[in-house]
Amino acid sequence: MSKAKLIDKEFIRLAVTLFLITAIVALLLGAVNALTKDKIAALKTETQHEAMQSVMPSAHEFTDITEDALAIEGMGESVKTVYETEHGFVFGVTVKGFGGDIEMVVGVDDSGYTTGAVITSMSETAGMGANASEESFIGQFTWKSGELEVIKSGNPSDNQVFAIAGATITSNAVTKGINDALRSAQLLTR
Amino acid sequence: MSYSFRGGIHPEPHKRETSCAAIETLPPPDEVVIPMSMHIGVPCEPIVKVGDYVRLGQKIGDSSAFVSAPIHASVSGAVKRIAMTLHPSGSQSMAVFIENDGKDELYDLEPQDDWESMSADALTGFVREAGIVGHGGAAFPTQVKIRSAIGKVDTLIINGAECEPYISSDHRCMLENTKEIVGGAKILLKMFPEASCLIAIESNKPDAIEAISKAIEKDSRMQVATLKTKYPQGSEKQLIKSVTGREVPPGALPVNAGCLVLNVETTAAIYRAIVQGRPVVRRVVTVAGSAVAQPKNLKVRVGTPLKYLIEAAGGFIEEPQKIIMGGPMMGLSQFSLDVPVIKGTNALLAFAANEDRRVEEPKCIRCGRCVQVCPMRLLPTYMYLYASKDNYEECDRLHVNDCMECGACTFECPGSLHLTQMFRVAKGKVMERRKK
Amino acid sequence: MEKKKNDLNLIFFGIIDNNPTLVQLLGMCSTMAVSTSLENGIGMGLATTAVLAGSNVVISLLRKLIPQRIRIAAYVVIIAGFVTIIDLLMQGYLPQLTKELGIFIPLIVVNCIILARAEAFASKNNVWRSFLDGIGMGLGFTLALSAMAVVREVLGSGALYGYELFGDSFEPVAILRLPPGGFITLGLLIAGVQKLKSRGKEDA
Amino acid sequence: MNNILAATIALGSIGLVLGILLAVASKVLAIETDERLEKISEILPGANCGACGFAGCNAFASAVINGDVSPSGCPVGGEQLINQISEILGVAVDTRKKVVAHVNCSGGDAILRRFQYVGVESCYAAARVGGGPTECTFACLGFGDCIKACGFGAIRIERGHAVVDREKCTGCGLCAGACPRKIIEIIPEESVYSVSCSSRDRGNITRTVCDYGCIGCLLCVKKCAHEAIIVKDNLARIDYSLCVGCGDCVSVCPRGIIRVAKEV
Amino acid sequence: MTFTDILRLSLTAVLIENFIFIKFLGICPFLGVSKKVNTAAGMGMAVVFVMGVASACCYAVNEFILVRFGLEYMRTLAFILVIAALVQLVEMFLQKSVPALYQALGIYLPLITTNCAVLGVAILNVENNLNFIGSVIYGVMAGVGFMLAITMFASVRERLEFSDYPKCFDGFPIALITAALLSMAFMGFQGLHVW
Amino acid sequence: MDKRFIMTSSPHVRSEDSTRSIMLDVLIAMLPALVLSVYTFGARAFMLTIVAVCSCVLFEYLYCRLIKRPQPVGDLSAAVTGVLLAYNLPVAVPIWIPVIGSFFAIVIVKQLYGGIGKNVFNPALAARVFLFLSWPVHMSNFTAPHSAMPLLSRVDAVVTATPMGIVKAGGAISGINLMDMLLGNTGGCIGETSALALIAGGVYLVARRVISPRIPLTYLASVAIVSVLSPGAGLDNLTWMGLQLLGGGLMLGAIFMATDYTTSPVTIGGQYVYGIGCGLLTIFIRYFGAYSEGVSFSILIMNALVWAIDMAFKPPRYGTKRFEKIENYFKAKSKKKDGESS
Ligand SMILES: Cc1cc2nc3c(=O)[nH]c(=O)nc-3n(C[C@H](O)[C@H](O)[C@H](O)COP(=O)(O)O)c2cc1C
Ligand SMILES: Cc1cc2nc3c(=O)[nH]c(=O)nc-3n(C[C@H](O)[C@H](O)[C@H](O)COP(=O)(O)O)c2cc1C
Ligand SMILES: Cc1cc2nc3c(=O)[nH]c(=O)nc-3n(C[C@H](O)[C@H](O)[C@H](O)COP(=O)(O)O)c2cc1C
Ligand SMILES: Cc1cc2nc3c(=O)[nH]c(=O)nc-3n(C[C@H](O)[C@H](O)[C@H](O)CO)c2cc1C
Ligand code: SF4
Ligand code: SF4
Ligand code: SF4
Ligand code: SF4
Ligand code: FES
Repeated sequence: MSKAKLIDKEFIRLAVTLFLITAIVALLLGAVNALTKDKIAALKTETQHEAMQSVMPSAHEFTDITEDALAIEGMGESVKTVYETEHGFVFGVTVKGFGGDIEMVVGVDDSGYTTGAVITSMSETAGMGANASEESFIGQFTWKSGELEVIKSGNPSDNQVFAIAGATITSNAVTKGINDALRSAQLLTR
Repeated sequence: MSYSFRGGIHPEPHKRETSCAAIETLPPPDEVVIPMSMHIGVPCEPIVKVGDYVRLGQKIGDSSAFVSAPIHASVSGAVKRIAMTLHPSGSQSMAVFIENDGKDELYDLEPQDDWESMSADALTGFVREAGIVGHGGAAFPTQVKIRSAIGKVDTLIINGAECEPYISSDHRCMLENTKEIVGGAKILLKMFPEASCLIAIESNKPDAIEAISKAIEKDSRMQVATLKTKYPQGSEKQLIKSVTGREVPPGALPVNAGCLVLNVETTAAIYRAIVQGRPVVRRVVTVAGSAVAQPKNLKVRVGTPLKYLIEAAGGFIEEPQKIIMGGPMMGLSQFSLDVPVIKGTNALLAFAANEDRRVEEPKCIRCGRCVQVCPMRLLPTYMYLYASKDNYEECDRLHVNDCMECGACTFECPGSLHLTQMFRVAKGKVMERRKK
Repeated sequence: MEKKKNDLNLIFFGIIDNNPTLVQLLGMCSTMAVSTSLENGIGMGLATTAVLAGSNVVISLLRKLIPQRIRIAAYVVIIAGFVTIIDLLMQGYLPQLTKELGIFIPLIVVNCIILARAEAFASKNNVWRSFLDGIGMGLGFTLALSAMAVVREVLGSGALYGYELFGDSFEPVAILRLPPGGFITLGLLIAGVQKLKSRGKEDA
Repeated sequence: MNNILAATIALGSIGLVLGILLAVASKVLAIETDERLEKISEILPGANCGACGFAGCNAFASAVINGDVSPSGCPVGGEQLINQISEILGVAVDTRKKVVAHVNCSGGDAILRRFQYVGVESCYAAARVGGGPTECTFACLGFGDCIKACGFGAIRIERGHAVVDREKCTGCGLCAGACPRKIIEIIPEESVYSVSCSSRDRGNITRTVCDYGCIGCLLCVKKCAHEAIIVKDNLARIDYSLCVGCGDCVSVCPRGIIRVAKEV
Repeated sequence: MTFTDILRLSLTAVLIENFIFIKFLGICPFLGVSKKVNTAAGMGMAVVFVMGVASACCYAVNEFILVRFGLEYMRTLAFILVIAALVQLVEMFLQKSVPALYQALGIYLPLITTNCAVLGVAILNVENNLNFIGSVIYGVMAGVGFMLAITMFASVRERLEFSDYPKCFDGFPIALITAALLSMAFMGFQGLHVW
Repeated sequence: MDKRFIMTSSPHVRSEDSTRSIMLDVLIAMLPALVLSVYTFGARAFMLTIVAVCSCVLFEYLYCRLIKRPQPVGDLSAAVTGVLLAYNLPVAVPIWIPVIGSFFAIVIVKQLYGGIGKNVFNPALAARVFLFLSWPVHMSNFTAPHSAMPLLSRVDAVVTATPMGIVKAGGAISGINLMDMLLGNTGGCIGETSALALIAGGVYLVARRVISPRIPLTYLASVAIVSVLSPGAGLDNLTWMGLQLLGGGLMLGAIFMATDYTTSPVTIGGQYVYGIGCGLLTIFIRYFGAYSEGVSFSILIMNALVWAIDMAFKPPRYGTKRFEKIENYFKAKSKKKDGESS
């Protein structure tokens, strides 16, 4: 087949049509993106703020001190972000759960007590690890301090929490995250 | 150590009642019905006419086809009728009806006293003239079998396994006709000078083993092989495997494994034909089964309707449900007692109870027993599934045609499936497919 | 008038007779993946409906202009465009739902229903009919998703549209929220539809 | 605005490049294909959904062309598609006269049984046990091997013997091949009368075992003005090339087996 | 990429997050082309191949065009375009140059364009921040997981022909129930931790 | 009365065994485990077993009535499923658990596929996994031996670690006693704790020729070999192997569940491969999985491969060379031996 024949009318029609369609669609998308971009970004910070607010309802101002904080020796390894507030710190923590990463936000006040914790994202098994976000489990992590421990039965002491039945791995992971936050808060207040 | 093969089953033998009882001779009936098809191969044409007088042993039917065996009168008397009649196979077949004059006028062949100096070919000719067919069940013309084996065989196996339950006719023959069996074997060894002869007997017949061993003591070319007692030890391929370790390739014949297998009574028949000049007109039949009053072994004339055998065995003690010609594993069920004994008939059974455990709805539970017991190493449960979906291509791929219809799988099946029958169907359909 | 009525029937055709999920058996992945709750199901269903209607309309408009040989590529681009628009809008206005549906929003592109309708219907029919077909098929998809989601949410979480239905004594069948639950529910649902259809046939 | 421009250009050029690539490829790599294949592929839904059991529409199309599957195999396309495909394939409009299957047995439950058969539930299998349980060895066994063979659901068992539904029957003859007793005959659909018996037994035997069977009495032969009936081997047969459908024979048959086939 | 990383990625893709049984990607061909083991295996092979190549191409497009120009939001469009063209190119190429391979794989290729699994793997690669090698490994291994699932499933489906289910379960329903049971068995691989 | 004879194709006799007699044997073989279980866990174990058996039988009966199939209840296979399902439950589960499990096992897994012989997956095991995935809390609520359980009322979480659970959690190995595990004096499901009782049942089944020892032995052997070669938890090789063999549902699975006729291969070679496959998968899941038990999952996965295995390991065709060669080799060898000994 000769080169000359290769580039014929049909050929141009194909290439150009595809180009036109793609370009027009891209143009439109660019426009839509321009419209929604800010909104999405705003939404992102808003959700984040909401989560932080919910673990430390008394606070109003959150300052990002992640960079400085993470430079401190002995910071909990799972701590990813740190915000300072008027009453303490809010940590963004990511731990390895059963089915993947568990992301949570944990508040610790100046006296070294947790003010609350929420799970913002996880991929644990429904009916098992996924129950971690239920109040009956995550609620246990309010007003705790020191090094926390998971138990399966018996009477919990102050620094003990009940495991989720059938999901010890998840329970341990969440507890590890909280412990990391508590330890980091200690370092920061010192 | 006794010889064996993989697979097989151990059915209840039911041989005790008959194996100790000496063979009784049943007087010929007033009329015999001699079908012109008593062997595998081409049926014979009658060579007598209605009204002819025939003598005992006179040839009354023959065929020019290679795979065939002539047929002889089993009584003396007048030919009354030549007509289609019911054959044990269930189909209609030509038969010669002879009115017995009770005189048993002989029409013997010439005894061949000098057989030792005769050629194998000539001897085989006498085997044919005597109308010998396999007595082991399949009734294949023995002459054909011998002819095609000459020069190709190093092992001659005389089959005294008699592995089917209930039957003891071969067993009794081995005890009572020892001389004829060994004599027949000697004739065969003459025809196969380079072969040695093994007389294979299941371990549950110690008296037969002893009798035969004693009779062949001095012959270095003969030997008794004791087989493990299990079904289907007597089947050609399994027997060859047991005693020689050779497997007959798929679709091939025993000669391909260097063997010739003949039933003990077939061997005796060869002796009788050549040394005594007697064609096949009698045979020993075991009459047994739960509905039979006095189970026994009877020597009967070929062509005797079954009802005479039952009568001789004391009739029925219970209403029979099922009548079987042959063994319970391979035999054919019958719906009429008017059909005659033929050359291949080795037993007549009558069952009163539901001995084959028929159930309303057979169901495979995939227990795998059929696979474990199949002596041909087939996969009966899968073949059944495919066959029941009419997928004969897949059946062929699973080698359904290797199935010898021994019935071992069906015997074992706790789900009461009709496995063997399904394979019979499948084999037929596969052959039809291949022809296309 | 007659014709108009016919056209509107297209919608019911898609919802019932020719339901893309339960009858045509297309778009299985998202059906099973996102039907763990009614909210997700409806969200996904409507998003897909929007894409379906949009792409059907555009493809129908352009059906004479697109060369045969690259038609699939062209359709795919158009569909992808709509999907991205929906995706961006949802990210902006329904962040929680977007997170729940995750990767399955972009995957609307490859939902076989959409391409199938583009090929089988929009490329051969006028704009209005294509639009109705898109709406019908989309609603059919939504309906199937919702049906599944109701079963899975009620039994699997003891709730409907997020509202708790039963007291504490109800112990939800968690497996319904897991992948096996998706397969089972869809299997039983389609079996049910087939049963109904065959019964309808026998009656007739 | 910059961003939008970047988007347009970037994506546009991806589209352009791919478009060119595809265009070039389709030229360079072009190969001969069956014209019909392309045509059929074109009218197929193109969803490549796999619902037909083939790997995509093209695979289905080639299967149709090879005759491995009927055009109705695509569940998505509907009737219109089937017609279109048939058109492309040029499936000739059948000009032959329509034929249908007819079961030549009226016995069924009315035939005496020789024994109780137990075993594989198929005619083929039953026929091989003792020659079959029916006293008449030509009779329909009623296990329905023909039903299994018929792909159109045209056969059913009625009063113990098989009956063909002429509406559904396509005359493909598969049933006739499956019947072990070879009693299914393919006859012109317009033929109304048939001797629904296959027994070649002598009349006196037939009379004792079956209420219906043909006894070879020759009354119909004598009655037929068109010499369309002959009796051979004790069995009457209609020669359909001669039969004019007058129905004269019906009334003379003492066994009442020359009947309107549809009513049998 | 250490060996452990590769192992982890592979096991994740094949067993823990099996595309079919756990992630619900590629169900249409899974249900559609699993009536016979041979066809299923062919389809599986084709998917492995395409998913590997698509992972590589999409990685390139993402890295060198989308990220560079800040066009991440165009991901879906760009990827599907690349995949569609790719599949078509591969098909044409095979048909012309390696007819034997085309005979084996070719007929499955068109089906793959509209298979969630391929676009899914491309998107997941980006979401999981995999580098080039990681993307390709994940792509291939996810394909292997698909192949494993579909061939296993096909071998069970061949058996279903002999099962005796109510008529309304004919076809997809019984296949789906079977897939559910298989998926239950695969749940046993959840939380696998070999590394 | 009907005087006509019955005609069938040969053979005309059959062995005594029927589906029913086989299932009865299995039920008998499972008794020792039940007795020991009642001794260890109290009457609630018995009660749950009865509930499971009754509901299995009832569901089978109802389903077959509903779709107008001949009643299979008499073959006792549903009862076997019921017992095995109960054996796979912790003794503290609420009473509705076995009922729902029975429904899933009998209706969805077994009868939907056509009943006995037709199902692809092991009904009892599939039901166990179903229950575990649905109500993990109940299904991992194990009680210590001899902790008196109420017969009928609700049991709140009690939770003892099973031996396998302890190992998985890296817990105190000292709490594990192989003798206790042999006798069933540990936490676990109703029927799985006493290896001894299960082995006794297995021996009975083998002696009655209901099962062949091929699958159980290859299953156990492959677990044994891998575990003895790669011990863990600081134990010596043999103790670790003992722990793996006696712990969890392995004995129950290997003897009673991997051998289920319908869902295991019928070819001899296939049975070896199946046993080894189950063993390796079990060890794999136990070593690397999150869940301490691998038996149910591995058997279910192997269930899916049964036909493929059977077809791949068909016995060699009779009379083909390959087999003959091997056989002749052994024959020659054994002949040589015979010669030497005489
Ligand atoms: C399918 C499946 C899903 C699981 N999901 C989780 C989970 O989400 N979180 C978890 O901690 N463990 C999960 N597991 C692990 C087991 O439940 C494991 O036995 C448990 O974590 C041990 O805790 P236990 O000591 O409370 O039984 C899962 C196991 C399986 C088989
Ligand atoms: C067509 C045909 C040809 C045969 N040819 C021979 C033969 O040449 N030599 C031989 O020994 N047997 C021959 N046989 C007999 C078979 O090997 C076998 O002995 C016979 O079928 C009976 O075997 P059975 O009692 O094991 O069923 C032949 C059989 C058939 C059906
Ligand atoms: C399953 C089966 C079992 C058999 N059992 C015997 C038997 O016990 N005794 C016997 O002589 N022949 C038996 N035969 C027939 C033999 O295979 C073979 O045909 C016969 O021994 C050859 O000798 P013949 O031609 O003299 O009959 C059996 C055949 C089959 C297929
Ligand atoms: C040796 C043996 C083991 C069995 N094991 C099981 C089992 O593990 N689970 C089960 O549901 N049924 C079992 N059964 C009962 C029955 O075979 C089972 O329900 C079939 O799967 C039904 O098709 C067993 C039966 C036998 C004979
Ligand atoms: S012996 Fe019967 S029940 Fe067992 S596998 Fe074979 S056919 Fe099935
Ligand atoms: S009848 Fe056929 S399949 Fe059955 S055991 Fe005998 S040889 Fe094997
Ligand atoms: S098989 Fe063919 S000829 Fe026979 S009834 Fe059916 S359609 Fe008619
Ligand atoms: S017509 Fe033939 S195949 Fe049909 S039921 Fe009668 S005997 Fe059987
Ligand atoms: S919807 Fe996922 S492959 Fe069709």
